[in-house]
Amino acid sequence: MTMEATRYDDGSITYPGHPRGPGGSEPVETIDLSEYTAEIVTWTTSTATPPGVREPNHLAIVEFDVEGESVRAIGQLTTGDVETGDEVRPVYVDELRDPGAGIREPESQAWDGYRFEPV
Amino acid sequence: MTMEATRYDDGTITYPGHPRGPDGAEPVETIDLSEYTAEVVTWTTSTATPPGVREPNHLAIVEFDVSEASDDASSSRTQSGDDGASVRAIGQLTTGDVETGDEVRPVYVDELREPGAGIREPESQAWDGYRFEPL
Amino acid sequence: MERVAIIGASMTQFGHREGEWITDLLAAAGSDCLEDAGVDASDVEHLYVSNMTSGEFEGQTGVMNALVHDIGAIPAYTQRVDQTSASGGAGIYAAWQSIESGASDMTLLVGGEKMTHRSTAETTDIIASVTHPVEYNAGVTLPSFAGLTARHYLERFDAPRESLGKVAVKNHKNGVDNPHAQFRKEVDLETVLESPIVADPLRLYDFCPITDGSAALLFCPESVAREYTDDYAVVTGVDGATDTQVVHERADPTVMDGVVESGNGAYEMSGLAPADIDVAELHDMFTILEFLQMEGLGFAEQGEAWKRVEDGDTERDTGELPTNTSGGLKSKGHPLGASGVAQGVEIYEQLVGEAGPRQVDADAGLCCNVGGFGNCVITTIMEAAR
Amino acid sequence: MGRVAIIGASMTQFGQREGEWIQDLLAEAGIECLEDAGVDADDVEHLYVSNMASGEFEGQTGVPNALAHDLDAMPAYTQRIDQTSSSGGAGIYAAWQSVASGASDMTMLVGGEKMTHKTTGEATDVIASLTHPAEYKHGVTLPSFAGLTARHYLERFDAPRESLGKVAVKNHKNGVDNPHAQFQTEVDLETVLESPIVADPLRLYDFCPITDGSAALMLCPESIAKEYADEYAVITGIDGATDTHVVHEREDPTVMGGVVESGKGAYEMSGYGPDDIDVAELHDMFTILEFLQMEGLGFAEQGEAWKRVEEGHTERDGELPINTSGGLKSKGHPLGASGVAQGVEIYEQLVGEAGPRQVDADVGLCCNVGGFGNCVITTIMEAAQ
Repeated sequence: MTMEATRYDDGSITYPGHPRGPGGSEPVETIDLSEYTAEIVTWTTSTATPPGVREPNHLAIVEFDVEGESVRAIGQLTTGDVETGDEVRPVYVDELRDPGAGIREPESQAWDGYRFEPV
Repeated sequence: MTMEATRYDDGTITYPGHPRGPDGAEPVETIDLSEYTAEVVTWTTSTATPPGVREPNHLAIVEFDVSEASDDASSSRTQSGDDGASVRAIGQLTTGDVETGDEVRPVYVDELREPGAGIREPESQAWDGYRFEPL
Repeated sequence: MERVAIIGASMTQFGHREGEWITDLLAAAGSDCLEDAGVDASDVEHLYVSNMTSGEFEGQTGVMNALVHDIGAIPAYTQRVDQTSASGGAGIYAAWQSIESGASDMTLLVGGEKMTHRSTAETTDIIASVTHPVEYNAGVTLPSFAGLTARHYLERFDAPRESLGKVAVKNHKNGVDNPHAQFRKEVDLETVLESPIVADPLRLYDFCPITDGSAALLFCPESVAREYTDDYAVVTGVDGATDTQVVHERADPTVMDGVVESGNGAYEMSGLAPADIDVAELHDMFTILEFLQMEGLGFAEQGEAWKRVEDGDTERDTGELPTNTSGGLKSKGHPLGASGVAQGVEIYEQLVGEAGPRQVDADAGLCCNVGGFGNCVITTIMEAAR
Repeated sequence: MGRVAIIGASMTQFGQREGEWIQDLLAEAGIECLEDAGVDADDVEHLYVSNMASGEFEGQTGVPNALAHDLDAMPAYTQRIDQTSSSGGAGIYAAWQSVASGASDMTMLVGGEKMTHKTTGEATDVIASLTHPAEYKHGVTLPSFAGLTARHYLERFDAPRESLGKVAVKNHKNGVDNPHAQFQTEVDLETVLESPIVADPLRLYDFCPITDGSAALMLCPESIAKEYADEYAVITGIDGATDTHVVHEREDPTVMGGVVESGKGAYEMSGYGPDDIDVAELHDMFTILEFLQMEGLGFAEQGEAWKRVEEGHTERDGELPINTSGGLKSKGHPLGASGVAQGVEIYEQLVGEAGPRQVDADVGLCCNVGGFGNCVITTIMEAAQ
């Protein structure tokens, strides 16, 4: 398992990847963000969670620095005990939420992924 | 339980009822179709049925003649033409052994299909109703 | 006011698209269409997505916003157009309005649906969710409406059961030459007539399949079109109309008012008449629907469409009015939101001479896209321009 | 080209409408709007229905066709407009296009949603179904986006938590005078700040409720409007724009590109600037959104909307009254109805039918936000006679 971001031909990187990047640029390669650490841009603890989601659900938007190019991601936190600016690293989790409990077709997407853990 | 059709202020009748009838007419009363017989306009036996529906599912479009009810309903009778005296319905048949033109009568059924098995919110509508049985 | 032109078209492979989901399908057709037209994503001002039920099928909503992001078209205005099975045709109307009103000078329309991951019963149920509670309670499905109507038509007009089968045979034959069609094989009349009963008197081959796929068209004012291409099509007539939600409340079970009214509107706007149409795509979700549309659009008198089919008038290479040269929904498949757009793609390709082995000689084409069982209908007339 | 006028409006009671379903709600608002405008159903040429999720909530699709039948408006052309929470605003844009293009001379727009029969978790999930798979799998919800953005805003601009609470207090106060609002009760700042946490730092009273309801508007060319009404409103500016589907990919979490772009488009078309707006309805699904829209639409500099709220600038008797209807916060937020209901409020303000909520206004604006700023429509209307 990797945490794949996509680099486009104009040098920009997004997570997740899209068929076309910012300004219509074409994807050229993927980058595994799980090998990097990131900084918390902002975070929240959500207490009104949908079916199949842990309660409370700690979430953060984090920013990775990939050779000078910054790329943001959103994801669960391993703990609610964080501050904006904290450094975190991705840790792999088998199942981030119960695939069949919500409205989304279970087959239509992946359910494993990464939580962010303070370093 | 009744099989409620709606009569509008221009004498027309529809099953089911709507907030406004043909030509924007306002509803004035309901008529219980379960007390009438009807004639099969067309019918089919559906073998590819959705979740919670019996398989095969015999279905018919039938036409009721409720001119008698129109006579009784003096209030709106004046505007009621011949067209207003007939009303169509769709529903399950008790059997697939029918022909177009057969006479049928409504018979009450607790549950026409299983609520909760299909996409429709169970609370949002009724699940009992009438099947049509050849006379 | 300036006319509205179509300068590009695309469709994905229709069929069972394992592992590809609604946002994937939409993005594929969207990007292909921009390439076909030679237009940059950043030049798209409005983007309409025709889709009936991405939420019900997949639990993925907001697909129009996903598409804008996925093809790099931010901040283009976007909206989802839903008119059930006629969502694609409604999308053509919305795109036309966006140009004609001056709101947009470059509008991309992408229609799509992802369906095949569901069972036939589940899919039938999702589509049957258009029905009134009274109909839904009886377990009414769209195929059962087709059975009810076909029996009535055959009995009333003394039409042979074989005539319906011939619609399926013809459309399958046309589909052989459509590389994007779900089925590219001929079927013979015997196979159609001996296939399993689905809704008596209709059998499996009277029905279109369940399909994943996407299709796209690019619209702009005619003056802008000339900057991009010499050959393009112009939408000269488009109109939509509704009929009752409750199907049995219609005065005549064989007349679809939505077809008649939208056809009248499109003819009037274009100044053309049924006799002026050189090629037509009709919504053959069920074989009986091809008859009802031929009659509603004035291609045949009431109760006589079956004779024109028997006479070969609607055949591709020998007929007077080739109908469903694409293979129709019958062989091409019917991804709900994509179908009306794909009809437009076929007429566009016929008019600009890009239909390959399916090419017929045509200056004016018509498509008729039917939602529900005639509940909502859009008729579009296009003409070649150069 | 002639201008597009609004000649009638209606909204149903918003709230928990026990035993009434999407078709019932749409028909109720539709019939009232026809009556308000004095237009026969026969004269309606196009009928648009703004609705996000009748299939997901209720298993009832094809609601535009049901409405056309229920109003006996056949064979009027009809179509469903979905742009998630901004379906109503998108409906105004579609209705405007239908008239401006000449396709229709009488267009009715009805927006509605039936939601309260689902649990909060289920309703939250239906709305969160608009998120990208990479967001959805983490259990991201719209309220959690609001929490993330609010924390960032407060920390970055050194804004007091209380300023967000004051948006809720103001909008509840306005809602007291709206007979169709779900909540017609004032709340004090202490109640807001001590209500249960929903998405830290935001609390229950920072969020709009889950609501059933419907609202409608009638549009036609200005030349025809004069046959029906002496006083009407005219849409002089309207535009829509999108931002990223994946929310964290935006450059600045406090800037909603869709708000900025759609606002620019609407201002340019109308010839007005932010200073010309006399009354505004903003999409306060979450209190923080009122700040972001004020800034995106030029009513405040970036990071300073909270100050204008603190100064009372947006109170009903302030310089720019915002959400005189009570906003989504107290009026409720039936997804597809909300953008239409914003239009209803601005229309009523401009034609002088807002009753106890009436302010002095010649030009009004509404901003309807879909997703978390994913799709946005801004509409500018002005009074005409």
